[in-house]
Amino acid sequence: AGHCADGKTLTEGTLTIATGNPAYYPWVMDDAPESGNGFEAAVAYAVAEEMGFAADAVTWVRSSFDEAIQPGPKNFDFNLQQFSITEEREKVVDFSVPYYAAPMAVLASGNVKDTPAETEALKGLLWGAMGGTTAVPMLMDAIGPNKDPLLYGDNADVTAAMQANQIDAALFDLPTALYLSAVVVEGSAVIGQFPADRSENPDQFGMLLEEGNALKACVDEAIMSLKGSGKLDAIEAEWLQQTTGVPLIK
Amino acid sequence: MPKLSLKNVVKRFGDKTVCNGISLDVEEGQMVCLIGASGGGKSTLLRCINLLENIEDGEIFLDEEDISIPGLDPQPVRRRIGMVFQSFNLFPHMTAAENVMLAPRRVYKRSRDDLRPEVTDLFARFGLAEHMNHYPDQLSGGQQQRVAIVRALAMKPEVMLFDEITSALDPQLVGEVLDVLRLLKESGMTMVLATHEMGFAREAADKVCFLKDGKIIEEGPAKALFDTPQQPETQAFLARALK
Amino acid sequence: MPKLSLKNVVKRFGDKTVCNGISLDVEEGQMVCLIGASGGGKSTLLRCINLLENIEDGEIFLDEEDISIPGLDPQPVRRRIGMVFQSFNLFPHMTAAENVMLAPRRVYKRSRDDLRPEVTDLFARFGLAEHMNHYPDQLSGGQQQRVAIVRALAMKPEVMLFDEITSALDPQLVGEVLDVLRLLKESGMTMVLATHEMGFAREAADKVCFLKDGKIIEEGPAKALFDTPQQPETQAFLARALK
Amino acid sequence: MTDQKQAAGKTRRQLYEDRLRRRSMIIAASSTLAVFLAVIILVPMAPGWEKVKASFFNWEVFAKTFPKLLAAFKLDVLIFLWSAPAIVILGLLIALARDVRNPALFPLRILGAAYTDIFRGVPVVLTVYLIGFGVPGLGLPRPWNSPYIWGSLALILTYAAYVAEIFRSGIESVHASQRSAAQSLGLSDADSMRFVILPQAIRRVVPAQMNMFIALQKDVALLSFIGPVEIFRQAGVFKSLLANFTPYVGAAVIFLAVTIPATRYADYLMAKQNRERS
Amino acid sequence: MTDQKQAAGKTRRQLYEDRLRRRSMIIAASSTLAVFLAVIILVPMAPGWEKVKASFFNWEVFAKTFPKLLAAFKLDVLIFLWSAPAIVILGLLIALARDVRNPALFPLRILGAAYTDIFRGVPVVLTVYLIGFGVPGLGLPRPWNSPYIWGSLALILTYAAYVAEIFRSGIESVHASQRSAAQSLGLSDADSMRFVILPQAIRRVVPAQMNMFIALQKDVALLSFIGPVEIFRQAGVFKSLLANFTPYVGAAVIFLAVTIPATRYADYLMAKQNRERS
Ligand SMILES: Nc1ncnc2c1ncn2[C@@H]1O[C@H](COP(=O)(O)OP(=O)(O)OP(=O)(O)O)[C@@H](O)[C@H]1O
Ligand SMILES: Nc1ncnc2c1ncn2[C@@H]1O[C@H](COP(=O)(O)OP(=O)(O)OP(=O)(O)O)[C@@H](O)[C@H]1O
Ligand SMILES: [Mg+2]
Ligand SMILES: [Mg+2]
Repeated sequence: AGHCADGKTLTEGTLTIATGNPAYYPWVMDDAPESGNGFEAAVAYAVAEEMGFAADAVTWVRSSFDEAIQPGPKNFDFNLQQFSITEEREKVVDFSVPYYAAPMAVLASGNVKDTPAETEALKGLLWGAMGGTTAVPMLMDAIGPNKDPLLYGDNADVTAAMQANQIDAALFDLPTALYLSAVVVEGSAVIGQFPADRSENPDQFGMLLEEGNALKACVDEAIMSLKGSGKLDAIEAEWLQQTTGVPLIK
Repeated sequence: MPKLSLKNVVKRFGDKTVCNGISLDVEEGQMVCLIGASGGGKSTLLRCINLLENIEDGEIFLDEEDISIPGLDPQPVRRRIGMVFQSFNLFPHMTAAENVMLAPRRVYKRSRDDLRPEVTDLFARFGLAEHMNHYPDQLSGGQQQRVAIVRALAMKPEVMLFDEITSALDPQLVGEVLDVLRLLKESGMTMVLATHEMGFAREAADKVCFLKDGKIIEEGPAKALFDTPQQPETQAFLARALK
Repeated sequence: MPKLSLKNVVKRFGDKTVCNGISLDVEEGQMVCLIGASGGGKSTLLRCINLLENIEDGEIFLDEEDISIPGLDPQPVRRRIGMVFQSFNLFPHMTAAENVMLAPRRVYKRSRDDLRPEVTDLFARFGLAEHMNHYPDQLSGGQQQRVAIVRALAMKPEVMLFDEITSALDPQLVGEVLDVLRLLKESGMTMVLATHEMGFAREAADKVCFLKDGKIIEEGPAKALFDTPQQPETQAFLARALK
Repeated sequence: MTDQKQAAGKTRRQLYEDRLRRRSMIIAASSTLAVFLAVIILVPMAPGWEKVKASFFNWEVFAKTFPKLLAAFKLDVLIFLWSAPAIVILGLLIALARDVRNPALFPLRILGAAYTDIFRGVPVVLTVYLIGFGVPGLGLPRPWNSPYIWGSLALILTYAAYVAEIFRSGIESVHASQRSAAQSLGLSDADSMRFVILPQAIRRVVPAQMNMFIALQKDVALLSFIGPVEIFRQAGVFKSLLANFTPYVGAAVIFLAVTIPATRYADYLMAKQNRERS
Repeated sequence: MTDQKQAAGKTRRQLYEDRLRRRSMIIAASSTLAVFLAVIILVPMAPGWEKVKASFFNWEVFAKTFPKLLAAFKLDVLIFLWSAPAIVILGLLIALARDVRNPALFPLRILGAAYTDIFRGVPVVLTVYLIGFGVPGLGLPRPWNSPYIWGSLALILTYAAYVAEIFRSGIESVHASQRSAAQSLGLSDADSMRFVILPQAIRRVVPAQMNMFIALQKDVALLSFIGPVEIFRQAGVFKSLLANFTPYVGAAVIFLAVTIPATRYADYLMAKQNRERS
């Protein structure tokens, strides 16, 4: 570390980190990133430390997806809220190297939780997904449902639709799917996951920075260093559930 | 047996008593004229007879049947009583002919084709033959008023109420319209007029009532009332009006 | 030198020629009456004089100044010409007094307090003293018309145009209003009236013009025109109107 | 009849109206009760009621989120308070531009028409994004690129188009003879408009404008797309976080508490004015 | 003057009007051009223009997303087409309920007032969630729990409240003497309303209702909260995936292509009717 970030942050001497409003379990616990609890909160503090910022030199702000991608200056140094790195997004903003590779998983409602984890069987279900995420192209490419999927604004709406029996299944990143199945949607189950290498664009989460931000090199360096030291794996092990029990989709 | 009979009719708007105990008998085929200064209550009284206003007290009889019973369905009564208003109240979104045919069509369920000959005839009688398909805004005041009369007559009422129907007409047309009233009278129509045409009232009316402040101050045969008014108010009014 | 002079005025609405080359001179202090059947173009002619309508052709002179030049600012002219309409056109959202004071306040920048004495006086002269603070909807037709006259007079115009201002009044008030017109005439006001009051026209007018289909068919001193009309149309009209 | 009147000290009409009033009270009370009971008894019998109740009418969630919603509502009120006057003024100007009769000012009419067409036609979201993100993105320095400023401007521009259209319909509904009467008195066009036409036009369109302002009050929420956390965004955050729709019910309660008294008061004022003038 | 007329074969008014027309054309053309040039020249000089252009007016993105947006727009059209008639009918019924004069039917008036107050006051989002998720959540079987059905119902219920209020203002603006005239002919109250009052009332509120229906067309987007992928959701998905706001511009183009001709045509119809009748 050292003084890589000197003069490159929004406010000298502090690191301004953005997350979603709200920030979801298990990425941030209790919508309180300041606590450092939750996977992304912990990663953020670890990265900050690598970059030479003490915990009290970190300021949290909230941002919506739209604010993150608007043209013009940003009010954060970097932003992490499960942004998937895609080619198109790279044209507008910068991403750090990935800090997590999330497999996509199928959350199925109680009525259909016995559906086999096979593409053919999954095609026949009524599908839902969160509109603004990479789950949508994934769903269309990898499963190609017979009926047009319904798309929603956030997790809560998807799960409400599932509870109202308007959809049978929905695609989420695996940690979210596990959480929703265990806590939110009664009787549901995670019936399968796509191996990370299954699609052409494996879903990898990166930290989002303003296009051309000089800080990118420092952030990348910090993440690489966390990866190298095994700290990142340790954080993942602490905050994200074991994901090995979910069958792979054939 | 009077065709129309008012007994002690009282009408208030809020605190203001506009008809203050009016009694009046109109025999079949009679023409009764209401005269009096502006605000005397003539228009209001006609509206009460047509059940457009609920009276507070008193009774109104048509053919000895009490039509002022609270809660009575007013529509069958209104069909038997035609009314032409001071301001014309034509329906601006319909042509003259549609204005006239609407009520017979809806109330008597007659078709347009069925009605057309007699309506055309009525229009012709009132010098409106070429205006059947004009909208009210395209007609002069005089023409509008004549359409309003035709509209009321098309319902074949037993009693007609006229509220200063000549006040917006030019003298030429006043003559024509008064001629029509004479004709109507000869055909036996029972009529009540609120009017400022003293000359006509004197010549054609069977009975004239002088209204002031919601009361009939004096009533009597036209000639008698005009020539030898008894009440000082009547004398004062006639002195001004006839000068 | 006529106060007001029309030369060959032409006014069309679309294809319809409503004034078809009208020429007329009104001398200072003269009262000119326009008579004629409904639709003859009387109201339209008055509106043209007040520049409420653009004329297609011809000229209008006020004190020898051409007021019909296209593009001329009409407001200074309109201030010098008062107009009272057939239908009253009072402003329904203002009391009678506010109706009257609006134009002097805005045009001559006079304050309400400054105006009050003379407005009160005008109201009193027209028997409206108790109605100054009533809204038009609270007034009878006759009262509304008198307020409209007061409103025009409050601007102290040099010429007054009256468009059948008595047609909605009861006979008692017609007399009063005509008295006021006589007074105005005595005070030297130049006036043009469209009227159906043949009796009044004959007695008070200096000149009478008979309009038909947008043309002045005949004009002349009142007595002469009424007693010995020259044109057959005039004779026919007067025969009906005076009967 | 007359004896009856004497007996009761009331005319038969009064008696009739008393009876009618009593009957209608009974009908009102019993029908309301019936509907009420039906909802109260039948809905909870549905198999999913417990779940729906937990999702939408969760007292615990309500109590927890309500204070924060109320705090967020302040921002709505502020934005409304500074936008509404601007909307009225701009809307009025556009309506006046569309009413211009001088042929030399014809371009103004065209501009007015183009304005209303475009700003009503373009979705508000786009206007909010384009002005709220686009204009600051052109490179404005810090205090001037605030989403509050540009977001409000987007709302103002959009709603002014709707409001202008309503004003225009009001102006056109005032009969031409009123304009004639004003002009014949020598009033300028501006004075005729200001003192004669507009007061009548505005009175006629009050209900339609109330409609617009109630809608505006709720569309203030669109500003949340570009950042400001107002009551809807706050409710949305709670909804996402708690996976529960009750916060929206809380927001609805707050809105109703404002809009119902406002509309009732406007109705009352209108009725009073009408009574006074006739 | 008269020679001049002879010379040109035109009256001086015609000459004047020709001149005026020419002048106003020049003013129109030059002022439009000036504004246009100012925008075209000045905006691109802003430091951030390139970025804003890439975010909002990206031709590549536009071309790629437009066909899909157009396809999604079909759903908007469908929802609009089945909701609009229902809204008009329900709105009219509520307006009529609020106009009832029979004291025995007084409860109907109260109900009508309560309906408009509540459905205008409650945010549409809540109505959409409550009816779109809540009602199916009560336990309806598959084809009957569709978000299309219940979402549309939520829209219908909400907009009917706004539309009813506009109808009511129209009905009240028809002068009482028209009702008197109709009644004096012996027409029933229903016929008076249907043939005399309503035709006049509806004509007067056409511009205000146009306003509402343009707004409705855009609020169909609210249905996307509960699943249906209409044009706004589609634009939002593209926005997220491509990190670019251009798809919203595409959506705006589609909306303008529909609303501008529609409003122009409505204006034209109104003007034609007015001309014909006077
Ligand atoms: N709806 C109403 N509410 C309150 N007062 C009213 C109403 N209708 C009429 N009045 C009042 O009742 C009185 C009588 O009015 P009405 O129109 O019957 O008189 P009128 O004799 O017909 O006068 P005119 O010759 O001017 O027509 C007037 O003072 C008027 O102000
Ligand atoms: N704005 C207008 N557009 C088209 N035609 C009009 C307009 N104003 C008046 N007219 C027509 O011009 C003719 C003359 O109308 P005007 O009102 O001047 O007659 P008038 O002599 O005043 O009749 P009345 O005695 O009925 O008032 C009528 O045929 C009328 O239909
Ligand atoms: Mg009367
Ligand atoms: Mg006239």
